[in-house]
Amino acid sequence: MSLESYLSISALLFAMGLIMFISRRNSVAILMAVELIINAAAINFVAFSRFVPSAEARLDGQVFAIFIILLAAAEAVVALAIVLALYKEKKHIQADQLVGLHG
Amino acid sequence: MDHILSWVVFLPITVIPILWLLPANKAKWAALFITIVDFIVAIPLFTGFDRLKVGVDDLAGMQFKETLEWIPSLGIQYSLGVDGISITMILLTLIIGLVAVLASWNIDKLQRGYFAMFLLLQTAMLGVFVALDLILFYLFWEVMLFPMYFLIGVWGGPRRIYAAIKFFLYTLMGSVGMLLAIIAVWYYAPGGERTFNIIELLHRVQEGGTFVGPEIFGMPFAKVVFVAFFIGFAIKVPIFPFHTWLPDAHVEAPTAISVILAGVLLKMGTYGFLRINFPLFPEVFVWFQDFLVALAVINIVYGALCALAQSDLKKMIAYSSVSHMGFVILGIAAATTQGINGAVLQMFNHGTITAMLFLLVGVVYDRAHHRRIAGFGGLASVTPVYAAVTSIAYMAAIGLPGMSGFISELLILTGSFKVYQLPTIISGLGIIFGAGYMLWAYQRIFFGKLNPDYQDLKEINFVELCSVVPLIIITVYLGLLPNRIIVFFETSLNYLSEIL
Amino acid sequence: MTYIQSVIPWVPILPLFGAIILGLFGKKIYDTLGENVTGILGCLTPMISAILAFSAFFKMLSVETGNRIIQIPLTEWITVADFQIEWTFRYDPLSSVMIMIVTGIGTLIHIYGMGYMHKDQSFWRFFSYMNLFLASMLMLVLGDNLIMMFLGWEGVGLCSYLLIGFWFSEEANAVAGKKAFIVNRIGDLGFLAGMFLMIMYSSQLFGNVSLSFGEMQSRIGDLSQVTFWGFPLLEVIGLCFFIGAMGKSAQIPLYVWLPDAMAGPTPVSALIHAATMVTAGVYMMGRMYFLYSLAPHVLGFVSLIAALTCFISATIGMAQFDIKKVLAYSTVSQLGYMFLAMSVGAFSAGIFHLLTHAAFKAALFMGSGSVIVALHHKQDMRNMGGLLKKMPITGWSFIAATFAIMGFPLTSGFFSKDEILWKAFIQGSPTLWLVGFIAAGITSFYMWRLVFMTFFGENRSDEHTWEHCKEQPKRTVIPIAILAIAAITIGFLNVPHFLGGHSNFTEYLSPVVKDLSITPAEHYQNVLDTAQGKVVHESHVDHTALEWTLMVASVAWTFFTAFLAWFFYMKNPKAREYIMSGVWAQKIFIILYNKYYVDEFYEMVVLTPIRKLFLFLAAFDQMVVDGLVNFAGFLGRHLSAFIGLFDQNIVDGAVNGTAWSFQTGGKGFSFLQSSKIQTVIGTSIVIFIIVIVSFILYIG
Amino acid sequence: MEIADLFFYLFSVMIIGLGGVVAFSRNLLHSAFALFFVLFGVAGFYVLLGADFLAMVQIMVYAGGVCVLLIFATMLSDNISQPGKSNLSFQTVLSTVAGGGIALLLLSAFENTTWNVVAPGAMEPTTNSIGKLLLNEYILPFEVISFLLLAAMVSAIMLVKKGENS
Repeated sequence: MSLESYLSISALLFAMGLIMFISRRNSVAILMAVELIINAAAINFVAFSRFVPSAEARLDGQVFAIFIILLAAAEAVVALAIVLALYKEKKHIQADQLVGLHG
Repeated sequence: MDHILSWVVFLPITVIPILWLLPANKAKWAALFITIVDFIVAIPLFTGFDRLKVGVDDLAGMQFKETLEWIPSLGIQYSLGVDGISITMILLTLIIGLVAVLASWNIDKLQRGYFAMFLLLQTAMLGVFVALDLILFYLFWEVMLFPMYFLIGVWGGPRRIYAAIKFFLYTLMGSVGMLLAIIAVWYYAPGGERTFNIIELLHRVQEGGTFVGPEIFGMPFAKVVFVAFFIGFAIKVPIFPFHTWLPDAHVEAPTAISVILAGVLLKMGTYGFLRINFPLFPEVFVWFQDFLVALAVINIVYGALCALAQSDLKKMIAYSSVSHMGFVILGIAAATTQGINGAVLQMFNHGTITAMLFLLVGVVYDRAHHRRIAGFGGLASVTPVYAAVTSIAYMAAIGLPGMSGFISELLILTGSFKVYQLPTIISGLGIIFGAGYMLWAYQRIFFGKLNPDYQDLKEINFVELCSVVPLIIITVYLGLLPNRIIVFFETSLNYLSEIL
Repeated sequence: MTYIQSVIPWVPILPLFGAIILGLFGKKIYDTLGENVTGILGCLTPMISAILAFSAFFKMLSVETGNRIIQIPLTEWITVADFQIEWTFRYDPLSSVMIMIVTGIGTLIHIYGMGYMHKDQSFWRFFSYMNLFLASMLMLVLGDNLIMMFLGWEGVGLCSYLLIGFWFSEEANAVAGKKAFIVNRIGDLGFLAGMFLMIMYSSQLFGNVSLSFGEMQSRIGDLSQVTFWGFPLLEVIGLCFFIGAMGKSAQIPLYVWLPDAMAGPTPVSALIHAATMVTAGVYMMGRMYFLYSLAPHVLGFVSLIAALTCFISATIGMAQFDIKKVLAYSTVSQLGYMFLAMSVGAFSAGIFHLLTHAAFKAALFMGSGSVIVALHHKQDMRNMGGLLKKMPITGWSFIAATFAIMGFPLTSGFFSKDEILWKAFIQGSPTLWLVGFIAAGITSFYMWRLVFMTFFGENRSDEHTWEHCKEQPKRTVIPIAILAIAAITIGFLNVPHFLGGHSNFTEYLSPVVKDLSITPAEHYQNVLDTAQGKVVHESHVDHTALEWTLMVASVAWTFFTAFLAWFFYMKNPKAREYIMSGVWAQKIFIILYNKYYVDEFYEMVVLTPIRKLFLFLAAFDQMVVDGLVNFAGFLGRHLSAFIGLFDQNIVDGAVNGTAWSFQTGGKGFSFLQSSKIQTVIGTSIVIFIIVIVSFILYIG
Repeated sequence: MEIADLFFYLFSVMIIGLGGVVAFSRNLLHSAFALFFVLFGVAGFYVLLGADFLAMVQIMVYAGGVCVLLIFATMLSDNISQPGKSNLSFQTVLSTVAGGGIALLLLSAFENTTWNVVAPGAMEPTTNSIGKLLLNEYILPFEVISFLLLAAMVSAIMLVKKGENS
């Protein structure tokens, strides 16, 4: 398959992640949305690494993808820890009530 | 060990992180350890120093050179080097640093922070004396201010904040002027190609190059830049109108810091004169010379007279160092071989002697917690050893023959007598007043009836003694055989005096 | 020669070691080994150097007069470009005499000091300072160049400061010490100025300068042509050095410190303020006779000062009641004599009087010291008297020394003082001789007054002290006796021609110190003439008859004043009250007793203005200079405060106004302000899209 | 229509479909599980794109680790069944506009950019070359990542622990 097809799929996935991110009230859902977005980006990377012209940079995309995954993992861990801590504190994790930083 | 200078300069700060690993009261041992190591590392500097090389303005003459590209685009290099002028100053800084660590043995507040600042200060001071690049020189100059502000501001006496801020702003004002001057010198460097390297600039000036630049506020360019440099350094020396920060800074600073302040920091001003200010503008220096001698004489007599009137011992010694530094200026202003050699020797001697004076004040301050001369009395009967050591120190300060103070004052007065007869006689009065206030203070503290509440005053203890005794040995040794040290800087300074 | 060269450096260094050892470990030695051992240790080093000095002297005698000037270089001291000063000792007849005086009398006084300072708790400190004094005095005398002499010069000044203020628990002693040091320092400034002039001109003319006496002597000819500020150079240098001598040897303007120096222990007064230190000025002039012989005007000035000092201090001496004050003023007057001799070109006579004076004055001081100790430190003569019975040896040696100082025929004082009076008459001017003559009479009057009041007549001290007053132990008495004998006998060293001798002391000194046979002015004239090649005729007139008459006159006059003293103080004291009761006599006595109010005068003219000046300057420094800085700070603060205020209600007002308008308008967009993360992301992306789309459509 | 294209379409349907479930399902648990399978789809894509090692990593780390973690999180926070509809109609409008806009923008961008791509070469195993790559050129990010993970772990523990004793 050609490069565009992969890119378009990842664009759709990205859009869905974005929609979920904005519309969901539950913090955990938001995290899931983030996961989606991250995966969309990873797909792009791998797609480009596949079709990139220069020979020696062939695998760079994949290495980046690995790093993305690792980072996503780390991010998820921390985010969830926060969420759980908040949950213990406020007994709910509705994103729109968690407005401690409100100006 | 080709990068010896960099080692010597940056060794102290390497220990700073370790300070936080050690328990608080061990910090001072770490500081002591590193200053001793720094001293040992620097020894090849002095043994290997080639005395015959004149280094003032030819790059080949500079010894232990190190150059690294720092900011190539502007032509700024990290270049270090040593010649006659700065070798003794490095020795002085190392000695004073060692002694000051011993003097700050009973600092109990925030010890780690204190010694971190202290070591940073030590590096900055060493840096100033070895830097050959104007920007590097200016960098070390500013870095030196920063720890001093904290050392006075946090660990000082009652009015420390005021003194620290005054010290900081005063010197900063001076150094801002200096920065502008540096840029002016860089931009209008003679011979077209711009450089920050001091030695390169001096070389070009000797080749006949002059700083041609636009008029500033109607005054010729070279004069304005000279005066900008002069003010920057004069504040440090200090010279008459700019000296008021010194007594406050000394009175409020803890003992060890006023030892360093008087021992080394004051020498930076005169070092700046000799290294940058005067050789760069020889013809302006000739125009400025008479005014400088007048300033020097005022410094001597005014400082001595003010010292006579002080009731606080430390303030008195502060004013006495104003007077002694006046002698250094007199020596430089006369620009004869004896004058300048005497001036550099006096810089070294004044460093050691005044350090002794402040250490001894510290000893009595730690016990009696006040410094009013009138408050003491008859201490000699209670603490004979302390009285004996202080009498030697005071005699050295008066410039008694057989002590190093006399040699340098003799050289300066001989040198300046050749050019300015009357001012030298007047500054001779300075010596008499010097004898006056020193003896008057000594008598008020040690002789007379014993002040009742000091019966149980403890004798000078071992740590204090081993910080003062080496200085006494140096003073007496240089008094009898000054050539051991004169030979270091004689060739460079003879050349310098020919230029001026 | 090599013996001398190997021995001489040890003479000053030994006492120095003694001083250092006693200084550092004295306390321990004193506590552990007790007083005697410390005393012996203290006396040991001066004794050895005395032996060395005398042995070098006898060795010197065997050397023919030609090369008696021996230089002993050690190391280089200060070498900067054309300024080379070396550590070199110089041993020649003049310095041999001086070191014999210093070490000889010094050792005797050390032994005396052991007795005197008995049971004083800082016994060891006393000997360490005394040794240090001996070391620096020997350095002064043996130094080959001016800088080493100056080293000794300041060193003795320091030791006199330390020793005067030895019993520092009393404030008065410390003040006296400080006064001595500062007055000396003022003199030293003159000395320094002289040195700088010498350095400047001799390095200008000859390229390098080492200030050694030999070099100066060789260059003196050329230097005499040069002028400085219009005056001939040598005159100015001579004057400067003389100012230094005035400070050190207590001549008129700068003598005030010597009477107060009596606050120190008596051995100190004996050694320092009688025999050695105060003679430094005379030694310096003797050493640099070649300079002074070419500076007649300065010598004129010196003679004036010397005569004045001689006369005034003698008169003051008459009116003092404190035994040591009388001797102090007598020292000042005797120093006046020495400088009188110097001023008329009779350098060797001056040095000879220095020698004899050192002997009898030291004896007098030590005698008075043992009297004071016997009377438990009471120094007022008015409650002494009749001590001869109690203290025979001290008494009789005191009287012998008084004979010497009075100039009793065949005693040392007679030969030296008479020589000076004679030279003053021929080479000076008759008035100079007259002043000296009168002063000699007054000297013998107050000396005999002192003797009668203390040793004869009935005892005026209270019972308790009278019982306890007994002869001092051997250690204190024997040195006095030795010196008293010396005071009598050493006169024969320099018997003048007209009395049959051939003044071998002057011969001995001749290679180093050449006297002028004519008045300095004439001598200078001769030098100028020889310079222009004119022939100079040497006038040889025989004056023996004149010498005899003058000598007889002065002896008669001193006998008469001695008789007067005897008459007033012994025969019928009532006559004394009668004269004293006269109004005029009372006034004069008060003036004399208060030392012409010189101290008060100095206080008013010199000290208070300086005190006012520095108080003003300190205040000035505080107010004006600091004021300027603080004012800048003050200005800064207030400027910022003002700007703050200005900013507060004007600028701020405007801002608040606009802010208020936004406030209301912005309500609609308040959701923008909400912190919900999602809405923020959402809106930003929407805006992003709009921007990109518009970018593509319109620009792309 | 080779086999590869077939798999491509299969995986893309899987990703988009389950992506929609994740995004719009009421029940949080459903979306969690749906996400699990979406990750599988993405892994499939990686295989198609010749990144076999990456696919394995994706499955193990991402699907196995992170997704399970998410499921734990949803389990622990009890209000799973609470209706997920957005509280503000405005928000859904905003999200659709934003999402749709981005999608359209990207797709149109893809259409008219000329990719200078080369026909993909033969697939070869990438594991050891990725390994070599990781430890030579990308050593720094590799080290930093390890440090980062450690920091994340520590902070996670701290966050939770602090919650404990307050």
